[in-house]
Amino acid sequence: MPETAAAHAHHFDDLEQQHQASWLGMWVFLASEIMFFGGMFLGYTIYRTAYPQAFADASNHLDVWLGTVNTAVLICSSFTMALAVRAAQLGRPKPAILFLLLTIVLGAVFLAIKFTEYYAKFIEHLVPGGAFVYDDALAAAAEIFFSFYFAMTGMHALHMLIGVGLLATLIVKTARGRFSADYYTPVELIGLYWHFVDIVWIFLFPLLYLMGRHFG
Amino acid sequence: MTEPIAERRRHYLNVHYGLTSWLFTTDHKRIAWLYLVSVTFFFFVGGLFATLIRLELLTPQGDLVQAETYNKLFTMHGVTMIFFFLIPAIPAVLGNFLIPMMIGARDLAFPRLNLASWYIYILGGLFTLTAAAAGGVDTGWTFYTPYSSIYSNTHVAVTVIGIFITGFSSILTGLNFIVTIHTMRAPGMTWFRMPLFVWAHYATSLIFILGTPVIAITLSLVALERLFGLGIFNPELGGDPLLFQHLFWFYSHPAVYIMILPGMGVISELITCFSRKRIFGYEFVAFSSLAIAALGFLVWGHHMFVSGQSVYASMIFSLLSMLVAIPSAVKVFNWTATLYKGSIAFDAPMLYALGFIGLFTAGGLTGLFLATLGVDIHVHDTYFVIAHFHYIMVGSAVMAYLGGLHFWWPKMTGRKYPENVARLAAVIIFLGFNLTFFPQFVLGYLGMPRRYHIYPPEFQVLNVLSTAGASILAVGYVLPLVYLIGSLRYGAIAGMNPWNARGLEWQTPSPPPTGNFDVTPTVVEKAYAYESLEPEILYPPGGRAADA
Amino acid sequence: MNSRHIVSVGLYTAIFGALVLLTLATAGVAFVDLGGELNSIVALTIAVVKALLVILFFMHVRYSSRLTWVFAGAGFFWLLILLVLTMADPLSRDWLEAVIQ
Amino acid sequence: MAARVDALFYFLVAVSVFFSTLIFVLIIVFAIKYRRRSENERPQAIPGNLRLEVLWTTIPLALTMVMFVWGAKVYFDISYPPIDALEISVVAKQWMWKAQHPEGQSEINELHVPAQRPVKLVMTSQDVIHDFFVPAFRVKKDVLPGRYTTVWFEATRPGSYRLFCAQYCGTQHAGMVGRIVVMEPSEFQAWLSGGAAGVSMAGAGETLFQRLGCAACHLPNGTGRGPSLVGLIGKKVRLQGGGSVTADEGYIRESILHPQAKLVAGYPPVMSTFKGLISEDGIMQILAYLKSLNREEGTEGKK
Repeated sequence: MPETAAAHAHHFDDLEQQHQASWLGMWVFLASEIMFFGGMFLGYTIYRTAYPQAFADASNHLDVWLGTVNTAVLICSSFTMALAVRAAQLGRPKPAILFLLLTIVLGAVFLAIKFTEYYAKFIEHLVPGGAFVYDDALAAAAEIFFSFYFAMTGMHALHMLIGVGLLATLIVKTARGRFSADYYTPVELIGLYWHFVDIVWIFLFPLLYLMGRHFG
Repeated sequence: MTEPIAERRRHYLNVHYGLTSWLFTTDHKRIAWLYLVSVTFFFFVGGLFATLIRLELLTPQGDLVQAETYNKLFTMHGVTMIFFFLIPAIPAVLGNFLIPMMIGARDLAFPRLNLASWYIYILGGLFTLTAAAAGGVDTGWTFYTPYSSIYSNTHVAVTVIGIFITGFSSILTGLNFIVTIHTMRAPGMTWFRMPLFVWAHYATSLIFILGTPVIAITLSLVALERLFGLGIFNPELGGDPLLFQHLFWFYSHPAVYIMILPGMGVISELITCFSRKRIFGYEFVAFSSLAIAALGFLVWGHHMFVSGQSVYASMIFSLLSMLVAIPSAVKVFNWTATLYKGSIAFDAPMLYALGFIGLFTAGGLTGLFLATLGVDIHVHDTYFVIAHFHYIMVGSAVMAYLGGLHFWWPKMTGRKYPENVARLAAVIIFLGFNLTFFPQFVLGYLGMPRRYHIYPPEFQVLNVLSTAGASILAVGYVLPLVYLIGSLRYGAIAGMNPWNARGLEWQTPSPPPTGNFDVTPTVVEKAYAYESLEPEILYPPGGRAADA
Repeated sequence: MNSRHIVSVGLYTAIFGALVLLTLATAGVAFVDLGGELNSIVALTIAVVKALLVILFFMHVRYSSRLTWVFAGAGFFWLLILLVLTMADPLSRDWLEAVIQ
Repeated sequence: MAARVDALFYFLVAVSVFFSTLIFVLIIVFAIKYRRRSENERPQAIPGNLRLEVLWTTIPLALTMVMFVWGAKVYFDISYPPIDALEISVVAKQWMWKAQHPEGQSEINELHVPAQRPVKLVMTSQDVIHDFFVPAFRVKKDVLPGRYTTVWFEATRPGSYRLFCAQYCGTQHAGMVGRIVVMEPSEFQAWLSGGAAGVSMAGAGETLFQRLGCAACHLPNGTGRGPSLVGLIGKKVRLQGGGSVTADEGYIRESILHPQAKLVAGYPPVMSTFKGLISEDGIMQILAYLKSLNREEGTEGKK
């Protein structure tokens, strides 16, 4: 039997079947994730239709430059992730590790900027709940906006944190030589997950940061 | 009497012993047992709540429990029965055990994920049980805002976190089934040769993965609102009280099909086996499962006809709801036609199957009352609704679950259950069920609202009838618990194929070996080839291993 | 399922460049009042294009089997069902009053 | 209306009984006729029949479409209050029903209405979602916080009918019940004029309108800092930043509590919220007052 480092699990016929199953499984999971975020996108849509001015006004309280920078950071991280998968496909562990590290760093930068923004909102009393202060008669609907802001970006940040953790395990595994040009499925799948998180942000950015700018 | 041969043969039950061999198993058959034990536990916990509810309703006054206790009882009854019993029951027990075997695979695609699903389910269950033990929750299983998000003083957050966690167990199970069915079918097992049980589970899995995440995010938003003061559903801020209902029913209506579709899959297996006939209209039955799953996502607004939803949206939802009736009717007609010119035997599983068709017909037709706009206004949120969904979820889904459990019991354990007692239990359950829930249709039409622990005296006679039925039903449910456990020790050895059934799961020994098949079978014919004496399956050179 | 397609560094870089440009474009155009809901439409169109680029190239869907397309599409399609059928309610709530008057 | 709901209900019962009987009889006949007589029986396979499949797809489809159209018609009429209906305000709260008549009488957990006259209830909730359900009239409607919903009925016979809260609303949900007392029109008039009715709703609303200082800005001739409210209810209003909205009860309520949410075009955003300063009953009274202004304007216009 041609035993390599990449032996397939006993219940599969071969490595190809195992790879197909994992690939499909990840896509099914991502379809599920779309619906998870979808519930919040629906709520956002309903309230933005009901309170367009309050949403525009509240949106202008976000820092559009930090938002844009963060979008760019996340796109860079998707790029490095794609290159990491490519290195893994070609069976080159060293560049793979490098690109995975870069992806983690970019992810960390994103989270750092995000938490700076959260902190600023905390100082400005824009966190919903008892301490919410909004010096405008639009306060009520603005509080709804910030509820969505924190719920959506919070869930997104949580996904980022999980992603960073997964990437760290990939680095360890790559360094230990677990992957080869024949078997790199985990790198590929976590790459899919990372790109998905990027896509969520691609929609959050205009919906949260940009919708009211032309009034400002 | 006990033949030692079966004991000597290695199978999935005797390959390892000890608690850890169960808690760390990745064998789908053993995981099915983990689920079987846990859902049985939750079924009897939920049943206990139901017993107390029915006892309280014997009299119009609230003389057994206080109002707040009663409200917690029906909430906990709904939460346990729906999220911890009905949703996992058939898929996670029978589906887990059978899907790999039915398609000729050695396991599910992701065995460790499968085990993780069970642990996640248990973790969610612990959260919810903790909430129950700490004083319970009183929002109703529907958790309508703003009552759940602002006004209730009970343990809402812990409960919804429990449901949130359990939701991931559903998603992962669905994911596992979909991938397994797509990638792990044995040679020759084309889509149109698959048993309808597998089709039904495929449709169910689609609902798992596309619906469950919506309830997960919705309930976590309610938890965030309670814990951190987020204001997403808060009407004080201008929050729309109907938003929660839309999100909730987007999942919770399809969830009804999560409960009933796998049951329909079971019934297709039982009807064919005990009438020795191919299923009438295989393609129609298969596609009706997918149609029910897909249409099921388009009809949630019929829970909101009196909620203040737009009249026009209600009309769209009513029209779409009517359409779900069609694939359901198609199934019933095809099952009935399968009986025609068959060779019908009345073993206990068949009694459950025939009972299922009757109760599902009644439950489905009364569903039309609720989809019809003008009538729903009157019967909405009354006992008519309670009766209707118990006909579907208990009358149909639980009957199918019990029928399936009896049918595959010999495969799971290698033992037979006592046939006559089982037939008696099936009849008791059928009669008890109808006595419990039929009076509730009348109560609802007369106007008795649901979730009332005190009620006007004119409703008492029907409530007493219902409680009397419930006590019969309770006996019917305890009986199988006793004799099935007993059969583990005293049951007769079953043999490979005690029912002379078709389907790959019957072509491997009972209980099956760890990898299900000693040699991967090659399928050469459609499902349910009951007209031939022996099933036709090709095995590659080397042949199949001798069975017990 | 997915072919073991290896995308060239050049193509990845081009996609990356396009994504950055689109990000700058969407941020820039947001400050211009296009009138009515046009701002939202432009912003969302750009977001959809960006998402498609990521899905097709970074996530290799362009080189993958039809089944991958189906499941990638199913998530978005179901999201559309959720959005459209729910929005049908608040958007038509006032119609009845309009008919009465 | 109740008779129309019942007619539809009995149609559904008839369809259900027919199909249940059909299925039950078929199952029983097949089960007996084709019972297994020997262990070696191997019946012929019948893979299916396209004609039958088409038949039992189209017949249920046709029947359900009848149900849909018929049901939608009834629902539509239940949702449309007649214009000449007697209007009564209802405020629900945990766990009681408060009703106020235009003439000023208010009642708790009881509602007196005349027979043979359409009655329209405008309802809102102070806390959670409730539901106004009178089984005898076949009407039911959720009562929502932050929104107005309406329900209407026309009682045919005098008597006392049960009122239930049908949407679970907390601990004493089952105690949130009451009765609808239907009286002969003449008796109802007597009931209205008897007792210490005092001020009419519109009158109470006018007092509030003055006391809260609304009148200072909302001058009737439109020259004030706020728009004139005379003849406003039911009109289309142009909004700041484009778009328009029908000034219904919900819009007025929103404008009192969240004044800047939908500003009328041409007026500065200077009004502050009256949240906490006015109760749901108070808003209902203001609404009654504004509606009375509508009527006055209407009669003046005719003159």
